[in-house]
Amino acid sequence: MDQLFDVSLFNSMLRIVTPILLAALGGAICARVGLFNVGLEGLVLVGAFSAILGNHLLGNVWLAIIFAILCVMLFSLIFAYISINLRANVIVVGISMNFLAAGLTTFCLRAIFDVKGAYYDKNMMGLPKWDIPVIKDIPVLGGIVSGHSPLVYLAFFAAILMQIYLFKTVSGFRLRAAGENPVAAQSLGIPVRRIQYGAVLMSGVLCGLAGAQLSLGQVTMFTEGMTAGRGFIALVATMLGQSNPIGVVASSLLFGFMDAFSIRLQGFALPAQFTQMLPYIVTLVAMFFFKDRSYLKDAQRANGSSR
Amino acid sequence: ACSSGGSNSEQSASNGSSAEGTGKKMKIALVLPEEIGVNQFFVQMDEGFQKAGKEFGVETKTIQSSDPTAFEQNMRATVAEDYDLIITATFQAEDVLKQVAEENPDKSFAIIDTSVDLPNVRSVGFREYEASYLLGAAAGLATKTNVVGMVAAQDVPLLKKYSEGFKEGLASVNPKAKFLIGYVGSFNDPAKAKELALVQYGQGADFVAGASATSDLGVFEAAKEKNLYTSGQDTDRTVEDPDHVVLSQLKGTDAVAYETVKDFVDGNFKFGSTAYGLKEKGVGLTFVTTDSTSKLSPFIGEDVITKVKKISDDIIAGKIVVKDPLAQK
Amino acid sequence: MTRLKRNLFALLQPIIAVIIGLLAGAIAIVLLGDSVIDTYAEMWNGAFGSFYFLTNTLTRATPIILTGLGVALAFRAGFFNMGSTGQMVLGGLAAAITALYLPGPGWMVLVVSLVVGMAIGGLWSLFAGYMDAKFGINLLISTLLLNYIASLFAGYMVAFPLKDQSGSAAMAQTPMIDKSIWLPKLFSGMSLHAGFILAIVAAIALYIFIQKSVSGYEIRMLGNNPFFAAYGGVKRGRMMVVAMLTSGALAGLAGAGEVLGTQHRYLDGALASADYGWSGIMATLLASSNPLGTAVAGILLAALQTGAMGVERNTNVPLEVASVIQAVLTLFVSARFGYAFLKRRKEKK
Amino acid sequence: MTLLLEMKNITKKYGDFTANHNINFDVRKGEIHALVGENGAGKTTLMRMLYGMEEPTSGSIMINGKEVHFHDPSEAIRQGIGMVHQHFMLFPSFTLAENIVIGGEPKRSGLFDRKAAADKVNELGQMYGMPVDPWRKAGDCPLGVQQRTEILKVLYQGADVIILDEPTGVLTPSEVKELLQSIKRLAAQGKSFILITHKLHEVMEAADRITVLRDGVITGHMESNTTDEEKISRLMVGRDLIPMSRVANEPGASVMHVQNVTLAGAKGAKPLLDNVTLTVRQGEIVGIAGISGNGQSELLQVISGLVQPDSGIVELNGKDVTGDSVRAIREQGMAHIPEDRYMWGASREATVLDNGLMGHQHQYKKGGLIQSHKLRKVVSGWVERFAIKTGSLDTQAQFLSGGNLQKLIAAREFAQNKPFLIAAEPTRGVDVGAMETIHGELLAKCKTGDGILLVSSELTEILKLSDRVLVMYEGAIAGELSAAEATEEQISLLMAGGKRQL
Ligand SMILES: Nc1ncnc2c1ncn2[C@@H]1O[C@H](COP(=O)(O)OP(=O)(O)OP(=O)(O)O)[C@@H](O)[C@H]1O
Ligand SMILES: Nc1ncnc2c1ncn2[C@@H]1O[C@H](COP(=O)(O)OP(=O)(O)OP(=O)(O)O)[C@@H](O)[C@H]1O
Ligand SMILES: [Mg+2]
Ligand SMILES: [Mg+2]
Repeated sequence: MDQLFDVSLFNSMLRIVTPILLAALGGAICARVGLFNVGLEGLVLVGAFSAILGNHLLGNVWLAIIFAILCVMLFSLIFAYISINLRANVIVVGISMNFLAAGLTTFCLRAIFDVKGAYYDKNMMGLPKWDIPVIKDIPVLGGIVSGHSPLVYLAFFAAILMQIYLFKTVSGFRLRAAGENPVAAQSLGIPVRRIQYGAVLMSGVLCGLAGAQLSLGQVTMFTEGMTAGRGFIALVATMLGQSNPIGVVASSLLFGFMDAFSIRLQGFALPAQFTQMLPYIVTLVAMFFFKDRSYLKDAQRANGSSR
Repeated sequence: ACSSGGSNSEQSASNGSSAEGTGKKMKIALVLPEEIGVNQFFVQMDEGFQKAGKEFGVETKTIQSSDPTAFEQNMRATVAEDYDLIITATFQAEDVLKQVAEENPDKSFAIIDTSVDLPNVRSVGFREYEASYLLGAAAGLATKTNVVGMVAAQDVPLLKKYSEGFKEGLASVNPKAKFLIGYVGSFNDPAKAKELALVQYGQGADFVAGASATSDLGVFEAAKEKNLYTSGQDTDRTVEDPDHVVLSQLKGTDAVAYETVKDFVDGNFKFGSTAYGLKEKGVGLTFVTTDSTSKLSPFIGEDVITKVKKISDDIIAGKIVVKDPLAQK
Repeated sequence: MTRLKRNLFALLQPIIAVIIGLLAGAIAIVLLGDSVIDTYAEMWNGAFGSFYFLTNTLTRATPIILTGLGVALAFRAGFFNMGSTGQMVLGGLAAAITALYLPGPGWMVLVVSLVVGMAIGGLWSLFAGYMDAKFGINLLISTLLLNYIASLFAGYMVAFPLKDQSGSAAMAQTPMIDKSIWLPKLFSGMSLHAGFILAIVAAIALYIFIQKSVSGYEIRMLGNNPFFAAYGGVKRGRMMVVAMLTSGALAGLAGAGEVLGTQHRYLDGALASADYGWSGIMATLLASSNPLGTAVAGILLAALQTGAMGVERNTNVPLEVASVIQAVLTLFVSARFGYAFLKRRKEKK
Repeated sequence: MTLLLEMKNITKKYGDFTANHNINFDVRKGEIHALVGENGAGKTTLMRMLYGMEEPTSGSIMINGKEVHFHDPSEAIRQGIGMVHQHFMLFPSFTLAENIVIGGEPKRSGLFDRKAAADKVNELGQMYGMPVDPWRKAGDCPLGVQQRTEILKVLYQGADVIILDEPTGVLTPSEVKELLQSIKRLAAQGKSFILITHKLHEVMEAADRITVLRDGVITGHMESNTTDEEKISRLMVGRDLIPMSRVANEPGASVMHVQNVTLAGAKGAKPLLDNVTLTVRQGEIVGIAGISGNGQSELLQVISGLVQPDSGIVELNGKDVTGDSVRAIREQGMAHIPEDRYMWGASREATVLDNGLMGHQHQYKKGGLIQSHKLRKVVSGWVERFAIKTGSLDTQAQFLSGGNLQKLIAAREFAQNKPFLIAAEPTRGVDVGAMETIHGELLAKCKTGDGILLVSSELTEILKLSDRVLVMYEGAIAGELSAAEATEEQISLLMAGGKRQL
């Protein structure tokens, strides 16, 4: 059993969780303005690709991250425009965005790098691993917390920032207002659409970072469809965390832990399919404890007239 | 082209209709059951196919399929579009090929990487497990920690060709060695593959073989990061990082695709099945059966190579019989 | 305003959308330096160019329509069922097992297999519904998670206990189902099978059920406003059972139809990799959960996919680009052009 | 008195439909200007233009003699115009303070200073005599508090002209009194009010001037001291209303009986229903008065089967129906006009026809299908009889004005023809003409020997219709008064938790 629970398990959990957490935060901010973003998977994929492309073109990981952010923001504008201005069903738009991202990245891989399947350059530098000065020398904690890519720390920092933003600042307050009751917000002259755009762009930034962590932090390469469902897990984390940044951190950590754990469990008698199932089952079980009886509340919000 | 006058186009038209087949450019299709990007193996096959097309002046067309139903429709469509030869590949193509080839007995088909027993199908299979055996033996001889790992794509029968042969080879030279295997659950999730490799490293492995298609890149990165040794599949992957990717199991799908086109153009095309193993040089291992442009890693060392070469000879001579993991018990 | 005129206005919206979608796709093609006309011509040919291709399109539409109908009913009842993929996978697997191991005359085994596929798909879906009703577990999350669990479970079943031991035995798949149990093909030499008829019948039946029946009425009202439904004596629990069971059963039928009509065995990943579930959800949402509309939208989406395959086969435009065009088209088809304009029209008599 | 605000020749068209035609309307500093008219007359539309939510088709708006054009409510707010909407515009999960300061949040070092917001709200409440608990969630507050919050919000925004669109619809008499006093006080301090209401006695009590709208045009304009309620209602409806009166019936056997019903509240809180016992007999109307939030809603939910009581029994036509499903109870003989027409009474997206079917669905069932021809005929009949203004039977309910939807719901439940009817706030937000129709139907039903349980926050309604009046306070029946002894004072006293005095 000590083979199962060791420092590297938690260390690996933090790595695994980062892209999911970043994307889930992006999902949360969209959910907060009333846009349910099923397109996270696609946004992260575009982020992963453009991070590699940026690195290839600009030769600098930091510029590459900025490049990825810009690309995903641009991409998320499509989502915003079609669902906000053209009032299409957000879920259809999200699903289409996933298809679009898959096609687009594969095509660009071919058109720009002239390869199929994967782009890999052994000379390309990924994100550095940061050793945190004092912490790295603390026995167990150091092994877990230190030595990750900066985006790992940024993800958790972003969650805290977002928590503060949403619940402590005026602008975050108005953002929540726009999502809670858009008609009322509109009637107060709060620019609901502009806020929605802002949220979608913000989720673009976060998904760009998520993609960059995946393709420059965890590995240094791009392969087709390398998000492998992480965007959907992020969606689950968003909902399980009830769009609260801290809740999203908790649910992402739960999933990341179970995923890291299931990898370790593979050596033990269970068939791989069952160990791979574990994170999903545990997430499902977790919902018994973090349920929100939302259907009545949603219905009340949709139908109540208060007179 | 439009302005080049009527006589010209008239000529080519009459040419086409008069000389049934002889003057017409041959059309060959490679219909793949998946998207090329999913597997390095398809990329390699496509390269051999395209190369042959250029060299022998035939019109080639590679068609990818997004899913099994799309594959069936593509196969049927290529029949309808009257290709002279339709090549396909892998076990996934078997069902559809059987049906389509039976329904079109006067069309020519070829399948790579498995065998379909029909009079109008040429099949070329591989005995990868022989090469896996060599790889396993090399790993068993080279390991210092007596722990050896493998990261495979999925826990499906197909990949037993790699894992079982490897295990057998490993046990044959180093019965004490512990064998670890991890499954990614996907063919293109390098990040997860890397985590798996890191876990095996944590469990003491000093050699982790990659058998997870595109995800292998993640294994290679883990190797680079932790100074592990690893191996690749299909082509000589040692060139990518000779210090860590120390061996590569080879499978000549490009050569087979090339040969298939060549034989067809030359008129040497024969139906029936062949299986390529070590003996036929259809599969192999770098440094053992084939030279590599990269330098041999000291982790493996000449000694090991000599021993494995011996094993290879024994297999070719039939002294060692590697069990086909897919054969019925 | 006359009814005819109103209907024409309703038609106008998707037509404008398709036109804009095609224009957007055209820009994509031009940017890639290919011929717009040729590409679209191949797309059309691949989808509807001949009777053969038309049947191809309809074959592909079959599972999309069925999963789409399934979610349509659940959506109408206000249950966001995202689990059609998992329900389809288990339905397909169950149908395959029945077809393989149930003795008896072919036609009977076929019918039983379809029914078992529906039952298992329905129960899997109902399980999510039960957890929602009983424990307040958000249906949207649970169905998403159950997809993974179902796919992995089915993967295990065919990689181990049910694995095909015949032939090369290399694939994670069940053995081939006996020919006598296959869903009959509608035209010889073409892929279209009787599943399509089932899908169309299901669309019409579901339309009548939702629009004309009392239970359908109750389901609609429940989806619109659960308080109103409760007030009027509609039992949410009962309706949830009906809606989720039917919804999953239709997805299960989609899986069973693919297994018995197209693949003739359960092949690991075959049902999930084609994204029928997502396409079905999209078809439903495009049609605002109207069953007949879902069928039309399903055929449209299938046509986009088979059209893309035609483009891949016959032009230099690669599959990826075809899928880009497909995505762009769907994006714009979903958009509400002239929404404000149309809305005002509808509102004031 | 200076002219503060002037709307000149305002016309608003929706397609071919003219909602406002050539309207001239002005507000002076420090006055209360009442705007009255039937449902759908165009009052809200006119105000929405003033508040920047709609733009006039033609005409102009002047403030202090300068022409203004609003494209957005925030511009109107900046010009000192505030509006309390007919349907509340609150954020249920936010606190009252947050709801009030939104748009002008106090900040400290860049962050939202909630403490300061609460202080300001307290201060504002003190100043205007409308205290609220700033830390409570809006969604948890009674409607009266929500209403107050809406007004405080407008005051917080610094409005000089305050539009109140039907502010008293959900308030209890004492709350109404308080509200009217507050606005009079504020008017005296120099604020101007536009007051939209269907309750003419409120108009008479508070307004300085009155403008009457009918079908989008102004039909009258007067000083309040030169007119009376009848005159106004004639201008509104275009005819005289016949005053109706109740003829007392001899009540028969019990149709509905509630015995010792108790319903627990949240942990630690008082029970929602506290040992309630009451009976409704054939041919009588029992009125339940009380400040909203004192258990009336819960009582109705228990009787109609939506909620199971923790103890006690409910009998309908002599049969114990406790724990039965809503459907079983309805079939046993209950019809129900719910208190909130949008939440309980209708589906906004569904058509008039579908809304009419609810509760009748099993009567119009044949072979599992709906007999829509039969249904269509019946619903058309209701539309005619109750003069429901709707485009067609296939119009979505959300496009009906609230009053018309209310008539549809009432018609549907009258048509159930059940021996027992719950009528909760049956005329809320309904104009005087429609109110007359619904009251007439209630009395007629009672005359045929059916029992009616009437719940209303409108005391005049209770007094006008009931044979007996029960008052609820904190989940319990605080007292019972016969028609003869029930007076507004008596009831108000009981409602406020006082003891019955004879
Ligand atoms: N957005 C709109 N589009 C079309 N017609 C509208 C719109 N808004 C209002 N109307 C029409 O304008 C008329 C006046 O509506 P308004 O809301 O001003 O009535 P009201 O006097 O406030 O009625 P009530 O007493 O019911 O509140 C309505 O009958 C309606 O038909
Ligand atoms: N978007 C719209 N399109 C068409 N008509 C509308 C629209 N919005 C409101 N209306 C109309 O405006 C009128 C008044 O609407 P509103 O919502 O103000 O009703 P209400 O004030 O609740 O009615 P009541 O005073 O009877 O309670 C209705 O006749 C309704 O049909
Ligand atoms: Mg109004
Ligand atoms: Mg009104």
